[in-house]
Formats: sequence, C-alpha cells, structure tokens
Amino acid sequence: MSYYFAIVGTQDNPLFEHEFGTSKQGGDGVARFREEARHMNQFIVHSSLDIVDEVQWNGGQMYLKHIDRFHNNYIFCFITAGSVKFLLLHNPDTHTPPNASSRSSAATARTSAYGQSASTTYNPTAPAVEEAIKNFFVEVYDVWVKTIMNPFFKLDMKVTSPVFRGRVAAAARKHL
Amino acid sequence: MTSPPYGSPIKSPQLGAIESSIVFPKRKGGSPASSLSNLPYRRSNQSLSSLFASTSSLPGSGPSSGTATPTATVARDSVFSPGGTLRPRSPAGAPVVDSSGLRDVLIRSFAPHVAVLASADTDEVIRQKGFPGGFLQLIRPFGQQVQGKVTVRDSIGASKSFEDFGIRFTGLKDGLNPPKPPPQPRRSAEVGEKAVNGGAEPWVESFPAWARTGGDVAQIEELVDRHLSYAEMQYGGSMSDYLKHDGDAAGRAHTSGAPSPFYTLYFRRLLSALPMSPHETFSHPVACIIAISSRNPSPIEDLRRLYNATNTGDLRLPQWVNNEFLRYYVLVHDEDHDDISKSTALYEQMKRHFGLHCHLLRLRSLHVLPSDDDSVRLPTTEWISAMEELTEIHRRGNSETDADPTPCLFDSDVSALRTLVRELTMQSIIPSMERSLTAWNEQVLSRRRGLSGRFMSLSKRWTPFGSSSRNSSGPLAGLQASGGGTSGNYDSLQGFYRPESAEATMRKLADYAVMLRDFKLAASTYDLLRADFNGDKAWRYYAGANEMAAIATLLDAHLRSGAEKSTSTKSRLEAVDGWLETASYSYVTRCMAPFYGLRTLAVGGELLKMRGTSTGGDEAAKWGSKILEDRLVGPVGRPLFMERISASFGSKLGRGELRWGGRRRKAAFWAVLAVENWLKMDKVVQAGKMLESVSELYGLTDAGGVAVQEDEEKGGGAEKAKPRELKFAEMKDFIEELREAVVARKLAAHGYEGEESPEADETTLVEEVSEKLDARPHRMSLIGIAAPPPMAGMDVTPLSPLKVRDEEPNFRDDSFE
Amino acid sequence: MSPSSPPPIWKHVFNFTRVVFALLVVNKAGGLIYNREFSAGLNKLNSNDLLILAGTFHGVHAITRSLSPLPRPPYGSFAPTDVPVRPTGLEVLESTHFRLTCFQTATGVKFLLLTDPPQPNIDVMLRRIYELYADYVMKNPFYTVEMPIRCEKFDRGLDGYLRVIARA
Amino acid sequence: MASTKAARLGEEVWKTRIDKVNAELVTLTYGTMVAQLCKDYDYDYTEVNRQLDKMGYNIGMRLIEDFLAKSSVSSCKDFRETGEMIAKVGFKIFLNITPTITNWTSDGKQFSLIFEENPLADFVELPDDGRAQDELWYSNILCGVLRGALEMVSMQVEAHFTSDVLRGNDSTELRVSLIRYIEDEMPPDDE
Amino acid sequence: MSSSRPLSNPSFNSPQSASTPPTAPAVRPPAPSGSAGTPQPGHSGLRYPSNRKTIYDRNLNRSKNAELSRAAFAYLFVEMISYAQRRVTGIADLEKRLNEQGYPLGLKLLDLLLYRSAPSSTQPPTTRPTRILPLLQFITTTLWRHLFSRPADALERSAANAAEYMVSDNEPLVNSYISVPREMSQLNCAAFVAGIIEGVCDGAGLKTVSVSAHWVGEGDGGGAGAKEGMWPGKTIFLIKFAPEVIEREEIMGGKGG
Repeated sequence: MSYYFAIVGTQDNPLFEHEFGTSKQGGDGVARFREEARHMNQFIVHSSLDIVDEVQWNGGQMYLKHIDRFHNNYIFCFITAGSVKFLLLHNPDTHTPPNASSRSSAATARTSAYGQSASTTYNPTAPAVEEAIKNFFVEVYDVWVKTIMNPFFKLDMKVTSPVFRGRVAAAARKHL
Repeated sequence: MTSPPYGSPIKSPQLGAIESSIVFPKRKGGSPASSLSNLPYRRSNQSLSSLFASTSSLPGSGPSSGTATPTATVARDSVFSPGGTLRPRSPAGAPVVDSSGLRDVLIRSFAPHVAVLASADTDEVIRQKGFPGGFLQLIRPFGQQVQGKVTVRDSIGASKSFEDFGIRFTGLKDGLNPPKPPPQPRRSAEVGEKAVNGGAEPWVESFPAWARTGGDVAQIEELVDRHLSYAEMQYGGSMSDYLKHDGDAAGRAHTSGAPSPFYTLYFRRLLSALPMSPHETFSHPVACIIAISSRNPSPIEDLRRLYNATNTGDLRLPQWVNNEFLRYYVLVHDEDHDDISKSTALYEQMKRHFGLHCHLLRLRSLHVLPSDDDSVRLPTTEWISAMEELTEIHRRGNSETDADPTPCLFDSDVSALRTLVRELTMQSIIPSMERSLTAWNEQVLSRRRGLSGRFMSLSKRWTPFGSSSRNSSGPLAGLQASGGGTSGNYDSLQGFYRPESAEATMRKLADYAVMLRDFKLAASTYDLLRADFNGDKAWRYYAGANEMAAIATLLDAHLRSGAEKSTSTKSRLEAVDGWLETASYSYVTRCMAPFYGLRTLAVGGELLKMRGTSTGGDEAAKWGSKILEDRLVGPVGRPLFMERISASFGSKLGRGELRWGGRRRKAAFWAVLAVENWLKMDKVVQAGKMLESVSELYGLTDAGGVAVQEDEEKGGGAEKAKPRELKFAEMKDFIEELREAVVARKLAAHGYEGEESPEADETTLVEEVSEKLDARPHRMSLIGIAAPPPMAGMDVTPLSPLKVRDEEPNFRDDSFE
Repeated sequence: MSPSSPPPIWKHVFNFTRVVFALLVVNKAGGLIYNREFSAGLNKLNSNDLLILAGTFHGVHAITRSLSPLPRPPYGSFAPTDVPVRPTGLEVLESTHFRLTCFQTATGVKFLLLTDPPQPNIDVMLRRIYELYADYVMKNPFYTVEMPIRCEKFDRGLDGYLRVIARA
Repeated sequence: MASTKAARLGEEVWKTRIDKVNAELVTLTYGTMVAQLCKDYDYDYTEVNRQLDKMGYNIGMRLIEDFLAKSSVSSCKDFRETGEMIAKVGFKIFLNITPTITNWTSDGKQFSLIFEENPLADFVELPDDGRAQDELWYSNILCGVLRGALEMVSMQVEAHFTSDVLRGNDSTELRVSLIRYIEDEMPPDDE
Repeated sequence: MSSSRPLSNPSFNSPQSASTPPTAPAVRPPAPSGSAGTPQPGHSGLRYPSNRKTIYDRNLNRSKNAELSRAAFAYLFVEMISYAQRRVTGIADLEKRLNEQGYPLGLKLLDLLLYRSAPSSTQPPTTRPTRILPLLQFITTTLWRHLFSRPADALERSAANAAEYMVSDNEPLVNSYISVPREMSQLNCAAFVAGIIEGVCDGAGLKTVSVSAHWVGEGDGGGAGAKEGMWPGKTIFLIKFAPEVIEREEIMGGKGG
C-alpha cells in the first residue's frame, strides 16, 4: 500500500508532494513505489485533474472522494474553497519490492503496472476507505488553511515548511 | 533460410511479456513467420513495397506509391467500379482513414461467407491460367465488392440498398482448426481458438487453408510490426521533412480522432478471416460454390460427388455448423479450348438436375502477361488473415525478381467474374438469406417474444405449425428435437448447441441480420438470446450474444438519426456498457478466449467513440485501457491502442470557453505512454509523431505563451485552464528525455542512412532493425513493461551508430534522479 | 483628575434650552483651522477678524499660562522623569450676551466654543466635540495634521450633535 | 497604586467607550500592508522596518487625540505612570491587549513591554529566505506609534523591538526609552 | 519521514519565485538575542521558539470572535491610503492599489470562513460555493458579518447585463471616518473591500473581470449631492463576472452548491 499525495495549485502546479506507505496492519509507513513511479505518479495525478475540473462543479462538495483510476492507482480528491486540489494517489499493491525497477522480472513489473491481483480485491468506494481518506484530507485542510493565512503566502506558492510536512506525515500515519 | 538468434521479434521481451495472457506460439527458425523477421528490406523491390502501401504515408507518395505498372493501376479502377467505393478498402488509399472508415471496415467485415469448392479439373484450368491458388484465388477478390447497388429487404419489409456490399469467398474448411496438436499445450481452449499451427507445415502449398485463418493476435502483432519496421526504413533517412509532415498528422489525429494507418490495419486484420466457431456463425458458409470445368469428363457425377462430400463426406463441416447452406453450381467454360455449345448444353442439364442456382462462367484459360493487351492484374484481396499477408510479404521478400508476381487476367474474365458474383449475390444468396430471416423471425422470434418463460416450452407448440411451413425446415426439425430438459439444447460436454436447436437458430438469425445490416432486428435478437445462454451456462455463446448485442445496438443507433430512435433502442444503449463488460469477462476469464475479448472491446470502443456523445470519448478510453490492463494485445498493439485512448480522450474537447469536461491532460498522458512504448519498440517515427501530439496537447508548443507565474497574486487568476509549461518537474524532465531520445535516434538513423544509397546493403539494415529490438532502453519505463536482462545476442552486436547512441548518458542514466 | 464619562446625549437634549453659536479650532501654532456656526445670533465676523481673534486668543492664553502661580517652578522638575506640570491658561471669556469657553487638549489644540452665557455642561460638550475631532478629523486619511480642517463628516457630526442641543 | 488604577481605567474605557471591529480584519489588513511593503521595497527588510516605523509615527500623532479624548486622562505624574498608561490603557483600548511592563532602569527612563499575544502577528510566519528572521521586525509599526503619540504630548522617546517570537525568540519585547521632555515653544508674538 | 522524497530534489526547496527575489543588499544586523530557537531539521532556515509554537499550533478559531478597536483599523487604513497615494497617479490608480491590497484578504477569508463552516473538526465543510448566487450570498452574509458584523444591505443583478451583480452597503465600515475631499470626489476607498470581494470570487474559481466600488449617484462622492438622502455614504460594489463563468453557469444550469 503506497500513497502519493500532491497539493496542486490553480495553474496545475504542484505546491507540495509527499510519498508514504500505509501505517495500518503493521505497515512501516514507507512508500513502495517503483523507480518509474517518480514521474508516473505525477503524470497520473496530473491527468486526473481533467476529472477534477469536471466534477468539482457538480454539487460543490469539497471531498470528491474517488474520482479516477489508472491501472492499479486510485485517485482521491479534496478541493479547497480556494480551488486548490488535494490529490491522493493510492496504490494498494502490497507485493512490489522496494527497489523494483523496470529491470525487475516481468512478473513484478506487470503486477505493479497492470496489477489485477490487488485491484480486484480493492474497493475505492468502500465506506472505510472513503472515511479514512476523508479524515486525512480534513486534517491536511486544517494545516493548509493555517498556511495560506500567512500574509507572506502568495497564491500558487510552494509549501516548504518542514512543520507542514510533519503535520501531513502525522495525519497520514494516523489515518492511512 | 537461417535467422540470427536475435532476429525474431517473437524472442523480443515485449512479446514475452504478454505470453501469459495470449499464447504466442514459439515459432522456430524454420517457421515462415519467424523467418520473416530477418527479411531484408529492399526499397528497390516494388512488388514488396506495394504490400506495405496500406501503411506507408510518405509525403508525396500517392496511392499508387511504388506499386505495379500503369496497366495495373488502370486495371484496379476497371475492376472496382462504380468508381470510388474502392477507397475505404484500398490498401494504397489515403494514409489516414477517418473514424467512419473504421466503421466501414467494421460493417463490411460481417459479410456472408461463401465457400468455394472446385473440382480438380477446374483448379487445373485456372492454374494453367497462372493462378497457383486455383479457382479460389481467382474469384476471391471479386467478392469484396459486389458491383452496383445491392438491395436488401429488412425484417419489416423496408428495403435498403448498399453501394459497398460484399461477400467473402473462402475455402470450404478455411477457419477450422488444423488437426495437428496445438504448439502450446497450456490453455488448450485458447489454442482451440485459433488456426495457428506451429508453422512447421511444409512451405509447398501456395495457399494453405490454415494460413487463411485469422483470429491470432500474435500474428497480427507481427504483421503490423513488419509494416512499422518498413515505415521506419522508409522514413529513417528523411527525418527533416518528415517531422513537419507528421506534425500535421498528429494535429489531425487529435482533432479528427483519425486512427493511424497501422491501427487501421490492426483493426482490419482483427476482423479478417474470423475462425469458424460454434458460438458465432459469421464465418460459417452461407452458401457454397461447387465448380466444375468444361474439361470435366463426367460433370454431373462430379457435381453430385462434390455435393455429397459437403453433406456427408470428408468435406462435411463439423456438426455444429448448420449444413443447410445454399449450394451454387458453377460451370467454368474454357473459352480458349472448349466448344461453347457443348458447355451451354451441359449448363442446361445442370439446371435440370440442380435447379436455378447455377451459373455458366466463361473464362479464357490462356496464361496472361502484364504486358498483354487488355490484361488486368488480379486485385489484392483485403480480408486476408495476418498470416496470409505475412506469408505473402515473406514470399515477395525472397523472390529474386522485382516484378509484381500478382497474376493477370483478361478484361473479359473480369467482367465475367463480376457478373457471376453479382448474380450469385442478388439472385441466390440475398434472397435465400432473406427467406431464412423471415421464416425464423416469424416462427421462432415472434413466439419467443410473445412469452417470457423458457424457450423449449414453446418449441412443442410450434411443432405442428413448423412442419406445415414451406422452405428448408431446418430450424423446425430442430425445434422438434429440442423439446428436452431445461437446457436440453446445450451440449455442455462438447460445448455447443446443435445447429437445429432454437438457440443456435436464433443466433444464426441474428448473425444473418447483421450481415444484411438489419442491426435493429439483430440487436433485439441477441438481447433475447443472452438470457437463454446465461441459463445454460453456455459461456462462450453468452459472451458472443452480449458482444453482438452491444455492437449491433451501437451500429443501429449509429445508422439512424436520434429522432427515430425507439425507446427500446434507447434502453438498450444504456445497457451497452454492461454487455461489453460481461462479454469481455466471459470471453477472457471464463472461456480464456482473449482474441474475442479483444475484438469485443476494440470494436465496442470504436463504436462508442464514433457516437461522439459527451461520454463517448471516456467510455471508449475506458475500454481501451481495459484492453491494456487485461493484456489482450502485445507490444505492437499496446502503443497503437494507447494512441487510440489518447485520441478518444482528445475527442472530448469539453464545453465552453473553459473546456468544461475536456480531457486534454488525459489525452496527453496517454500520448506520452504511447511515445514511450514506441521507443521501447524502437519505432522512432511513430514516437516522433506522438511526441508532437504530446506537445500539442500539453500546450507546450503554443508559441508566445506568456509566463504563467506572475508574482502578482491576482495574476494567477487570469490564467486559462491550459498550462503553457509543465509545472510537475519530473513530468517535464521525462518528456524532455523522450524528446532527446527521439531526436538522438532520428539523427542516428539519418546519419547512418543518409549517406548510403537506397540500395544499402541489406544485411546491415537487417542487423540494425533486429538490434534495435533488443537495444531498447530498459531504464525509462513508464509502466514497467517487463524487460528481461539483455540477451546474449546483444553483447556481440557490431559497433553501429545505434551502439554509440545507446551510450549517450543523458538518455540512459539521468532518467530518474 | 479621574475620567468622567459624560451622561448620554439625550440628557443634554432635555437640559438645554439655550444656544450654541459657533466653534473655532485653533492649532498649536495659534492658527485658526476650523470655524463653524450652529445658530444665528452672533454678528458676523469676516474671516480675517476670525483669524485675528484666534491668534489673539492664542497669545493671551499663552500669557495667562505664564502668569499662573505654580507649586513648582514652571519648567524642569526635581526628578528627571517627573512630567513637568503644565499650567492651564485662560479658560472662559464671558460677556453679557455670549460666553467663549476654551478647551485645550494635551496636544495643544484649542477648541473655542461660543455659547449663551448660561449654557451649562459646556465641558461635556467640549469633550464630545474632542471625540468627534479625534474620529472624523484625525482618522481621515485626507487630513493633514495642523492644517485647516475640511472634513464633511466632522461638520455633519458637529451639526448632528450641537443642532440637536440647539433645537431642544 | 498607578498600575491598578490604569488597569481599571483601561478595562472601563474598552468596555464602555470603544467602537469595536473584528480583530481578524485588523490582523489581515496589517498583514497585507507589510507584505506589500516587502514587495515594494524588494525585500529589503531594513527599509521595510523603517517604513513601518514611519507609518507608526504618523498613526501615533493622530491616535494620541483619540486616546486622550476617550480616556480623558490628564498628563501623568512621571514616566513610570506614562508607561503604565501605555501598557494598560493605550494597548488595551486599541489592541485589546495589556503587555507586561518590566525591566525598568534605575533612572526610570527605560522600560520594556513584553507581549504575551500580539494580534498584529496572528497567522504570521516570516518568509523562509534566510534573511527575514534576522532583519524584519514584523510589528515595527508599534515603535513608531509610541514615538509619534508621546511626542505629541511633549515626550521624545526611542522605541525598538529587542526580540520577537516570529524570529524564533521566546518572547516579543519592545524597549522604550525616554530621551527628553519637549519644552513648549513660546507663543508667537502677534503684534 | 524516510518515505518522503529526497530533500535534494529540486522540485521541493526551489525558492518561490512568488515570494523571494532576495535582490536587496541585506545588511546583516547583529544576531537577535540568544534565546533563538534551534533551527529545524531539514532544509528550512526558519527558527522557532523553544516552546515550538508555530502558526500550525494556533487554533484557527481562536480569533474567530476577537475584537479590536475600530480605531486600530482606521489608522492602518489611513496609512494604507496615504502610502498608496504617494505611489500612484490619479484616482483610478489609487483605487486599483487599494483593490490589490484587499485581494489577498479575499483569498484567505474564503478558505478560513468555509473551514469554520464545517459541522465538526472531523468533517469537511459542507459545500463550497460553485455557482454565482451561492457565492454572492456567502459574500453578503457570511463574509460581511464576519468583517463588518452585519450583512450587506442589498444584492441585485444588473438588468442590463447578466454578468453584472451589485452588492450595496449603506455605509461601508472602512469609510466610517473618511471624508473624501471634493477634488477627489470620485474616489471611494471601499475599493479595498471591492478587492476582498474580487479575491473571494477569483479564489472560488468564479473569475471576475473586475469588482469596483462606486458612490451611489455617481459624481457626488463626498460632495454636495451625497449630503442629501439618509445614506450619504452608500456604496455599490459592482461585480463583473468573466464571460466564461456565465457560460459555464448556463451549461450546468443553476444546480449545485
């Protein structure tokens, strides 16, 4: 179970990125993405902005829940009042070796790319999943509002504060 | 001929990667298929390049690029009039077929199949004439399009006429599995699917039946790969002007969603030469031509013999094929040697014995040379299996002469054949199909619709009614017999319905309706069948019914304007999604028949895309990516379908100034995936094309893009949805890497080939291609395609520009830091 | 002296039966920076005379301050941090028909209020006026300190307050 | 004792005679002003400090009138009392806070104001540019205010921050020193 | 946080073009008194007090109902205006500058107030305004109440132009003490509030062409005409939404939050 969390500004620009693994069921909270995931995650998350742009106008919910999927990567979204998007990419894959690269065996590479195995068992709309991720988002939102209240924070500015990162990581540990 | 160890793409990792889902038979060096892979590319070889015409789109190279002599070109036109309708299927046609082109391909792919059974003497005559393939080879191309309008009455008596109606001539047993054991024991069901035999068959027969059977993804992949590699060869040298060209190509591709010629080829081959299977009857013969020649000593007896052979004898089709198809008797008269009066007499006699379904075909038996007056080159046959085309490529590739081996015939022959085809279609096939339709429709469907319950319960009631019916009482006999237990009609052991059973009949009815393009009737019938098949757990049938229910519904919706859509059509349209899902699931998971799964999703996706509704693009893309997730295609299909997905998303422009609901980012993303996969395949030209789309879609190319980042807070507000510059660092870097990779290779290719004369020594070219296949960069993978450790073959590759290129650091190592 | 919060306005409203004629504001330097009439009665003075009046009063006020006897020497003090006690100057100037009351703020601004001699609660009124000054003059971005006062809201504030009284 | 008297006064005035406004409006307005200054002066924080002090001075000159009018205090006995007034009345009635007043020098000319809370600095974190925390005094406007206000009542003082939690210090401290009492200028001779 | 991306990654600690062009020659003053907090781990130079109090430790509702003297705002506003006046040419320019100063407040308050509208600390705020009307209602009630402790006095849609809306305030709090000199009678300092409104709209993704503050009965701002009537200071905020916003509104119909 690996997560990639990105806060995206109004210009499709990442303001904050954070990777982590699950801390549930004895997870060590370390992300298990393959080498390519580095850019892959960005591509996936960026492409799901299309969906966000569409659904954010229906109903005006801030927590948009599960909005998109690419193979075995599930995208959840929370959009702030200021149209900043919290995007959480969740890869339920459990059995990808930490250091797997594109050189790894056919089997592994395929599982993680087209991971049928995990995705069939994983249900992004399960109440438990939605709830946990919602709680994560809500906690991040609290920290986010504190960030933007700072008079020195400008629209679409990157967030570098280690305290902020710490809070996000804590929220992740707590809920995911 | 021997192939270098790294020569065969079958050995290339990408193919390996998908073996688990699709059986890609291991062809040994000797097999025709693999030997193709190290086929020398001779740009000088006209006869060969003409085979690639369907996918070559060099700027300036017109329809007749390369191919054949003036006479031949003229001949084409003379053969396929009324003019123009030739276009969608002309191999040498416009490089880009628009989506409606794909629809034509689709509609015309469901054509009535007509088996051809010629007596030995007939084939002899034709062979002398210069057609090693005998009568079948001669007549085949003329079925592709019946000359003139073809008018059909649909279930409600309304008649529609088509310009592009065609029939498919096949060998009687084409599309049946060869008796030999499948090359790969595992997934026997799957292997049962296809007519692939290991290819160990001796290369003597010029038209082996097995080669005429399609339904093999691996072969399609290989064929398209040949075309691609050829394209690389063609454009390898002329990048500079090519870049510009494919720029617009890319533009078109996303505005019009036009598929690349390679995709079109892939799609067509997917639908060509469908194997015979119990669960669908498209490739079952609707009729059978039984031909004898004027040379035959005992014509009537032979005709009888042949007829019986098809009924009971060794030529009898499997029991799950309905044998009640029309027999059509043809007497081939040898104008050059025999006396017409005798033939005419014989013809009269034939009519007396066999009824009206007879034809006297007057052909000249002399061998024709292209140089002769009024000589006409035999048109190319469109609907051939991938293996057959591969075989042809192979043959020509090896032939010493550059001369186009396509045999010729006389104008007179052409018109004679056309007349035969037209009569056969208009006077025999269509009427008989219409009759069957009406009969089955009334007797089976109307009842079936009347009551909800099980089918058999009704069947008893029909029995009296049925027997009183006139024409070939096949189905009614079936109905009688079918009075069994709940699922009495389904033989779960052998896994098929007997052809007379009501279910089989209804399926046939629906398939006929599709062939006659009465999609409404077809859709409703398939819809009804789904329940029955489901009840009987006849999964393959069930999958088929779902598949065709969806396809027919979409085609139906496509051909009629929204106004006249009945509510039933509308409700069915809503069901389409579920049907496709069920079909692909049953095919792939239950029946391990990935080929059909692929066909279902590919066709369904295209049709949804063509609907062009607000959701069409998304749905098409969804099915497209399912194809990839289920790994139904190989390394060639992967980027092709990625391009399609990109196009599907691209076709969804969104509404209004803000492009609300647009899908540009997704389109761009899939384009990136395609580029990356093309590079893996080392198809630089394709990669280059898609890269253009990437830039276009991400808006990177739009000149004068004002700096997005204004430190003025308000500045942010003004920006439009489309970013001028990618803000995600690693996306940006990755695309940069792709661009560098493409440029580097194009330059390398240019530098290497620019100097050489067109007659560059073949073997080095071969080496380059095959080496590319392995030397692909393993590091830069978006989706982790399996990349096994380099093969031994690689270490000893000769130093070539490619080798140098591989060592370029920026490409290899900076990939992920 | 301890702070005195004035009774609410309505009280004055009923108490007063007499008239407030005019208000003058004189700045530190003795310049007239504001004058406004609230009810007729006084004979008109031309602006020049008003200026002279302001200046003169300012001078007299200063002198009267130096006159006044002090518990301690006027300037400087014993403890260096002890605030020097500032004597007040002339506060009232009365004739049979009007009275001029002067209120000088700690910052040196003088408010001169011309009223009927028997007018009570003058100090309350002056304190209120001071507040109006602090609000509508000193909080107006377009007013420059020490300069003549042109603040429409100040005028309106005074009218609102003093006219009420006058009408009563 | 002066201090309690002042405290009572401050409370009383704040409760009865002050028009209120939402605190965040003030906080955010000050924030946007400081940010604007930083931008206008190209993040030259020493210059920004200067500008803030200037603004404060202007404010002080005006604010003192309001202070006097509302509190109706007459002049104080000595600088200590002044200090108490500033902390317990001045800050109370304008910012609704009472900084602790401490660190008097023996000569009673200097004292410090320690701010437990500072509405101006709510929500604020200084830019992470490696300089702001060493150079910018975010609330420097207060220094100017004291200077301006006291000058209007004839006290020339110097005021500056010595520490600020925004800089990572543990407290926010404002140091005020009396320089001199300004003598009244004699009235101009008219005639 | 071993899972977090390498801090060396340029995409992270690259200086924000928006906030820090550190061009000014920074004369480094003596280091502040010793009690400076130890620098945080990681790449941030920021120090924090030893009690670790940061903006992230401050409850967002803390100052929710806190009050200060209106004077405090008035004086800041005085300075904002005179500071702006020094750098502008003409009234339009001055208003533009005030508007720009208000804009960030809009952006921030939009999120802050919606955050506070959440039913509980574990629930996300109910909905965000995604249509023009809900947004304007948010502005005229929630925002106005918070800033000026009363709702706006009127909200109207221009009959002439579907993209134009008007919020009116009989006496904007920011103008309470301001008298505009005759020679500038056009000027309305509530342009600052207009900026706040613009910030809210743009932030919510309903982009505006402009938001401007106007005296009712053009031309007599502080002037004669304004004396008449019981609301001489009455101000109208004219909100012009961008055409594409109107278009989207039509596409999607009024539905939605």
